[in-house]
Amino acid sequence: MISVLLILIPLITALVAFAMPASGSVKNWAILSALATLVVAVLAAVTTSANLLQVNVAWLPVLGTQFSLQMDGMSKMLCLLTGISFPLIFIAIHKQETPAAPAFYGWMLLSQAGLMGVFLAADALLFYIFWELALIPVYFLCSLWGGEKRIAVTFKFFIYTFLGSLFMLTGIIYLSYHVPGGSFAIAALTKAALSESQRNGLFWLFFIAFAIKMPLFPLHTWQPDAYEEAPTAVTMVMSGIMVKMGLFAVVRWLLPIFPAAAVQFSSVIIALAVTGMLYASFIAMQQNNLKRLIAYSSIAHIGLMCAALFTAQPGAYQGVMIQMFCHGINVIGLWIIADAVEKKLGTRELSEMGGLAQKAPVLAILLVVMGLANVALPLTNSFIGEFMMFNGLFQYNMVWAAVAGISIILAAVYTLRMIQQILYGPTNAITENATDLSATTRWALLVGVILIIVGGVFPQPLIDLTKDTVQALSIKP
Amino acid sequence: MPINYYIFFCLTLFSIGMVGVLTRRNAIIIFMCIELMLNAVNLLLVAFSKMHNGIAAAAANNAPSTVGGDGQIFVFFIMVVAAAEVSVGLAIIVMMYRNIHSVDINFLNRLKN
Amino acid sequence: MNAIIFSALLGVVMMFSGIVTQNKQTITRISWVGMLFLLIVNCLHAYGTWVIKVDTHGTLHFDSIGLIFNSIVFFAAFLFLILSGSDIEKTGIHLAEYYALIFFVLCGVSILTAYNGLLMLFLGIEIMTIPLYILTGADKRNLKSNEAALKYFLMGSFSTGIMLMGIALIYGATGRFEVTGGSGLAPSTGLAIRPSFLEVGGLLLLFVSMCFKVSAAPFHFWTPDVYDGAPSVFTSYMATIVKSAGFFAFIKLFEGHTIILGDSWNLLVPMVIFLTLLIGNITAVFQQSVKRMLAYSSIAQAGFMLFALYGTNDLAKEGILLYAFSYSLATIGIFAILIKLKDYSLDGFNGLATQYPMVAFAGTIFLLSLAGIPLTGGFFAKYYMLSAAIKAGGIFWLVIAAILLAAVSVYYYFRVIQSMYFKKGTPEWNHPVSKSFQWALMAVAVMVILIGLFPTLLLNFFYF
Amino acid sequence: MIIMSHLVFLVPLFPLLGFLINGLGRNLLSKKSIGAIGTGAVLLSFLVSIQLFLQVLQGGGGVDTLFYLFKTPELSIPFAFQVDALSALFLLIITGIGSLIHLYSTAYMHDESAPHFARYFAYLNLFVFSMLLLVLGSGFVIMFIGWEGVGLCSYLLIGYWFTNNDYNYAARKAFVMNRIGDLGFLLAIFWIISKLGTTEYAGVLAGVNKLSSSDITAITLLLFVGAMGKSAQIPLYTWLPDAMAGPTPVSALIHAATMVTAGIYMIARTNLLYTMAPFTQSLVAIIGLATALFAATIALRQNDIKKVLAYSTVSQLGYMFLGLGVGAYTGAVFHVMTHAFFKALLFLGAGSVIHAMHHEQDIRKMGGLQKRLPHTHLTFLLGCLAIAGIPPFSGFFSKDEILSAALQANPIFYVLGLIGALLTAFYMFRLYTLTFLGNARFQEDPHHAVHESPWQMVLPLYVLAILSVAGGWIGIPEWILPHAHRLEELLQPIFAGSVALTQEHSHLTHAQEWMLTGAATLLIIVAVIFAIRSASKNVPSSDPASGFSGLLENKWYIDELYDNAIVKPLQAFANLLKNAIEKSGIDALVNGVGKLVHYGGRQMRLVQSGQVGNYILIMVLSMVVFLLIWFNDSTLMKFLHSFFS
Amino acid sequence: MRCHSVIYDSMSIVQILFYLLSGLAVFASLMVLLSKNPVHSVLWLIVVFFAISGHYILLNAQFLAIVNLIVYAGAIMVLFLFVIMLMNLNASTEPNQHIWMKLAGVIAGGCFLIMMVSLASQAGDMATKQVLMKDGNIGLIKDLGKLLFSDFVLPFEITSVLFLSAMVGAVVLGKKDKA
Repeated sequence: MISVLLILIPLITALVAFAMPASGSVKNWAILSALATLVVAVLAAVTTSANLLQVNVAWLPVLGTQFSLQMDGMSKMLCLLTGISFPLIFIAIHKQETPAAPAFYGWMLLSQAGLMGVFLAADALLFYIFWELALIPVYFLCSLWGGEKRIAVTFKFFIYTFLGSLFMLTGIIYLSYHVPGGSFAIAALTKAALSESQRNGLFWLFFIAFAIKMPLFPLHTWQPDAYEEAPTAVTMVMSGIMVKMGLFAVVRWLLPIFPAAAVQFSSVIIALAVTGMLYASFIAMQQNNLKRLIAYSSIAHIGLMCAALFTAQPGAYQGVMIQMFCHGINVIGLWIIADAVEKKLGTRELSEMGGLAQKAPVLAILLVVMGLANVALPLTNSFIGEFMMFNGLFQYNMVWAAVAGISIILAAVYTLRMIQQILYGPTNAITENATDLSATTRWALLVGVILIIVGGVFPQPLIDLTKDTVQALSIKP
Repeated sequence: MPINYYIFFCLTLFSIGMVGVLTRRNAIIIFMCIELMLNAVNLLLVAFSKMHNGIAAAAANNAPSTVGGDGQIFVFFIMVVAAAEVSVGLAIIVMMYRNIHSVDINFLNRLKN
Repeated sequence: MNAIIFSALLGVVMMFSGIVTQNKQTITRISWVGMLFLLIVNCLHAYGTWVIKVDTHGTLHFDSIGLIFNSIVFFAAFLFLILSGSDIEKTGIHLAEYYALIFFVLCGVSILTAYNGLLMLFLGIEIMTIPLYILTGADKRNLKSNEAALKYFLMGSFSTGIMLMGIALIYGATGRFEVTGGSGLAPSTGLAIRPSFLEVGGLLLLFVSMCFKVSAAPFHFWTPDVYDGAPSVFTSYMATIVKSAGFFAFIKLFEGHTIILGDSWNLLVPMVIFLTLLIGNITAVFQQSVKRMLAYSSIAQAGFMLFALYGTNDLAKEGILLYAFSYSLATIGIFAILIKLKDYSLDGFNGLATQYPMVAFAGTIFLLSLAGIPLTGGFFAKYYMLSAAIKAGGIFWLVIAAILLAAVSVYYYFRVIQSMYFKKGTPEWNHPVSKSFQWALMAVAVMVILIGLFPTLLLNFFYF
Repeated sequence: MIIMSHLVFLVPLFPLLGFLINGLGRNLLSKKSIGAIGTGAVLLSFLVSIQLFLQVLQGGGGVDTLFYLFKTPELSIPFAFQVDALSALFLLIITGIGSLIHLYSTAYMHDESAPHFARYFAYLNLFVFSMLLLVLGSGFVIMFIGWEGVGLCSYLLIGYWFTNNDYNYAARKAFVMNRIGDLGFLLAIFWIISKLGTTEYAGVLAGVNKLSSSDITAITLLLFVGAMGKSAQIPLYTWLPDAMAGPTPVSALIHAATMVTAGIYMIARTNLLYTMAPFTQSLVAIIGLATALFAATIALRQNDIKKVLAYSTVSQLGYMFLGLGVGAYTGAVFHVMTHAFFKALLFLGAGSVIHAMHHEQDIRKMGGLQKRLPHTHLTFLLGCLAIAGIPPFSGFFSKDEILSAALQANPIFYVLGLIGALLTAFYMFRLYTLTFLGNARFQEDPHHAVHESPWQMVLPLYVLAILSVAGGWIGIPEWILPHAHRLEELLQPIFAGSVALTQEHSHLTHAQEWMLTGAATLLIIVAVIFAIRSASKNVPSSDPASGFSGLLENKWYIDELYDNAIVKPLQAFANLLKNAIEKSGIDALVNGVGKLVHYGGRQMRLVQSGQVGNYILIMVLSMVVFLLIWFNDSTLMKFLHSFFS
Repeated sequence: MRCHSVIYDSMSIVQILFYLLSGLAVFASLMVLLSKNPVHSVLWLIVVFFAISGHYILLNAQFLAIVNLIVYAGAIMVLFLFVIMLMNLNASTEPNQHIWMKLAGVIAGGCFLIMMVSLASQAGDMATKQVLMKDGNIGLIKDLGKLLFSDFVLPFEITSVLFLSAMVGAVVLGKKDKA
């Protein structure tokens, strides 16, 4: 039953938030709700009794779909990530005044509910519905509180992803008609009787939807614009959690349902993913816009995870599990700082910055730590994950691994460049009278830093948490 | 009389009506052509009704049968409907004439694209 | 039977109500009461509790799905009257007559849901359309309205001619006024008995004329002009109630009677569906007037409903019910807002959200439903249609095309949402937006969401 | 031994604590306490290291697993420390020299404000911590962690004065070049995992027979790439001279004594693999030799005191790789140790000079400092003698061991190596002469007199001087004094495997050894004298030299070459992707679809001409089409067949 | 057998009449299209209706023949005539449809005719069917009346709705509203 709470708490609190007066109170309300969700998520993560986590309620028996949630290790982890991220974000932006705050927080919480649903749903149709439910609030958030080009950009993003999910819907329906008894439950879908051509077609229908969400090269072009135009809080949600939806979906749905196709097309997808890694890294190298830089680096990281998912290496799966969580934390941390920098300097052009380290030492330290986590330096949380993934990739095909490895170097190049442009060198007119981070932001980031270090030194808990998912994947049919 | 003759004849009338609808610009003429089409249909129906009646009669060796009567009833209904349509249609045409003093359908181009 | 009789009677009643009172309010109220009464009566028939027995000599045949559909349509009509009643008052002076015609149309609708044989089909369609010609031209001073009326009338009667020719040919071949479609033939061989070519021709012509009635491409041309020209109130009535009825009749007519057409049927229908979706969606993209955009979108929606014609399985039947309901609700709702606006162009909606948040919210729900976003009725409607098509099999390419075009539809629906929420401005209103109206809208919106959550609520009628 | 293995974790712990305390308390602590904490931390771990070393001498040692970095069914990485002769030796070098340099820094950096002072010591401690991880790790992954850790610290310390962007570029250059090496290292690790499923040295050495020779070659090559990056070998050496941007003590500790020798440590660790991969070994030797000569030539014409030392470091590292390449592992490690002593000494001496000259680094503006800085002068001279390889200073022994091994491997190696040694002697004494001898070439301003440095700086100089004089005596070769090579005995367990594998060369007789060495020493002394005389006669002018010497002054234009051949093209490529492919390629395509739909709508709505005639015409035509479709349909044909037959 | 002879006896006259009426109808209907003056078109259309009534009589459908004359030729056409007079449309008022449009219309109609005719001519089952010409009395008022008020009483009733709405329509559209 816990899993229902994960959806209900944000949902109800969101509705309340919409109705609340436009005063500071709504912020605290949102933080309260997010913390409550976090508590539940933690409980869910530690609990082991299945019937506490599983929910099966008859919903539309006519269609053979039912409201069924279940949590495996990965869902637990991602719910935990979602649970942690939202309080962090809310705390980080607590000081900023948002116009029409009630609506803002309402939408935010709604999107949280949708995300939770995505990570929990064990029924394909339900999954699809949550998939969209997570998208709509983001659409409104971006279009209402975003940058100046927000409407067009968000619209592109929305239609792009919506198209993808429609493909998925078709796939789901088609699949469910080839299931004896026409059910939507995961277990049933894996038993679908398909000819090879049908199987391959469906595989791509699903994969395109997920690839757009990740986003995977060359379907990524919505992302930098969206990240740049969206309000940073939303960008954090998108890059921290939403992109994980794609990876999650691959693990939860694609691989179990089409194991054979996954193997058959692994080379194509890995080729795409690795190309994307280098492509994004190169662009990030020349990126002068802070937000776009982070966006592209995120594309590169996701590319690695996607590639690792199709290596069919247990180690790689494990790496992806860890990295999904850690990347979420790191990238949110990076966005918090990027936001702070932009708020302080009023620009996101790297060329106009410099010397911030003298004005804001704390910011400098935190940014450096985040940056190092971004280049997967050992003893930061992303090292273990990337190590495992690269290792898996190497076992799959050492040439691809070597090529992908170049992105490690490039990551160092663009991240250090970013750090230098922002922090080092002499101050200039813009950075002259910049101030250091606000207390709340510091606290939010401190949590992130702690998670980064702990995750880098002792990731075992994460591994134990997600072991079952990896085992389930590794069993070859 | 072979039924085909009637079929061809009625189809011809029907098509002529159709061509009229396509080639004339005067709303009233067009409307008349539509009436022409309807009449073609009527005649065809009657012919068919008589055909079926004849077949039935032949089957029941010329005991007079009511088979095929429904065809002519249908024609009757068509006429009824046509009458109603005409009253409404003419009302519309007149209304339009009041406004633009023309019944030329090519002037109906405010609504397009 | 109840529905037919009482709708006719209520028509008369409304006609005379105009003589009894001059107060528009009262007339509207009367219409509400009458509509409610009609709905109840029909439901009574549906549940078989109270039926006026009339020997129809097999010209009519009442089955549960038809009656359910009837009640759904009546319910939609009721909502229509509630939401737009005040706007009908503004249309012209012949208020009572408008209501009378509206009820006559409903009479035609209830004939179409129960007809048995082509004669009643013909009569039903005529009874349904002729009042519409008039309603379309109701705004006499308005040239657009005149033009729309004349176009509608000319093309409508032309298609009637086509239909009659079809009927005649079928009668000639079979000697009966029914579509058997060679249902006597064994589907396997397809040709156990020789098919009559006349019947084939007749079926094709009938198909064409029905396509015209439901505005399926390439016989859709009247739709945008008529919907655009007609007084908005009646546009919404036409686009929802009438269109759904037409669909029902269409499907009822051809269901299982197409063997004679052989494989060409499986080529024709997908072709028509594709054209309808394509033209409807693509053309809607560029429209500046929301009213016209909705006209095109109604064509697009028709394309989706046509899926039910292809895959005539139980899913399709349920689907068409669901679709008719959710589509009608959404369209009536969005029109109810549109009618009150002064400027029908997209900019007319600018800043609606800040002015009337409730209205904007409801409107958003309606648009989402039209776009088929989950948690709104529109999603499950589309879902059913797609599943029906997929289940029937054979046209997966069409499903994909439909998906792509659905994404396009999101584009133009969301443009309205954008102007409501993201653009600055204050809409100007022709008619005042009353509190009660807002609440009514909200109620409808909630209904749409409810259907989106539990489509079975509606479909459970079906399994009573 | 049990007792020992539980002490190990203390060694890296103290610097870590020092890092944390200094890092977090940067705004609270006073400079005094900061310095005390920084130095103390390293000193403490030095004491523990001595303790460990003694136990190793008594045959102690072993692996102590603290916890598991991660544990999965396929692979588990223990966080374990391995103490044996090699690591213990390096522990002593790192912590010993480390603590000296910390002490030195307390004085050298005293101008810095407290927070930055603390930052400096935090970084330094963090470096020591990482270096200790690198050395202590019981497997490749832990080594890699330390490996990247030291890279980070060197990045932070090179860019310590972060307001100067040139320094930042130097720092970035160092980090990125190291990363290139790291990638090689990482791939090697993956390769090992894929073949052996473990990353522990013990496991690898045990399973070495399972590896095919090609595997071994590949692994060793990849590892060597890592070593190239870290130890600044051709072609990845250019970062080291630039790294002189950092404070001088940093150069002494990181870029002379410890970090840059990590590559040698790594190869020494995996010596068995290298011995089994002759191809790699010869490659290592060649690259080492080439680097040694190349860097030496550049050093001949450098006028920045630190640059000279930097290139000499590169060149000395080349020697060490030559040693490794020719299988003289002990010699290489030996040279690491002695080099650590005298190069640290030289750098600190240079630092003392710079300190005294108020951050003047150009030797053309020095001279005649021997009176003003007597202690510095003396120790520096000793350092020079040591690096020049003049007996009985430490450099002589280590270098001699490498050269004799080279001779056995290949006489050409020996000759070239000897030339390198001569060059070394030459440029070192050129440096010495220009700095200390002759008369002053700078105006002394009365306020800041050029004065000898405080005791915190002088003390380390003397300690290191003693070490660089006597450090070599633990490795006295066979032909001078039998069984005096303590170091070889000490390291014998580490290299036993390789020694067993290497077939015996034809050993030179002691007489030949005497002759060769004598001759070599003679040549070196000649070089030294020549250097002193030429340097004291004509001081290099400040205007850019032409011809060959100009080529040398500009370091063979290697930096420019890299810049134009690699960096610029890559940036151009990235720009191409960013602007051409991304903007007007992929994204344009995506938007194009949208535009297409829009255009389609625009066109398609023209069909809606508004003319009833056209509408009906289209209807009729499509009716005809429908009929046609039906006619083409097979049912017709079928029927006709069934009808006419 | 006997029925065959019946047809045989009376074939000649009937056939002559058939061809006569048909020719007249086709000619007249063509004239409807071709005559410039609307009034003439109306008159020609009336001719067509008369011809068709003739066919009805030929087919022994007297009731329909009469109704056709009364309703169409009488009421409806008079209505048309009346409207045209009211608008005093004459040849000059209607400009010519564009030539291409005319051509296209003719071609389209022609194609349609060809398709339908070929369809019908290939309808094998119709090839041999004969139409019972003057015999058979289903067309008589008595029988039709019976049928109309027994089986088709409901549709008959329902048509009243049609007329009601038509009436209302006339009111709504025709009545001049003060505004």
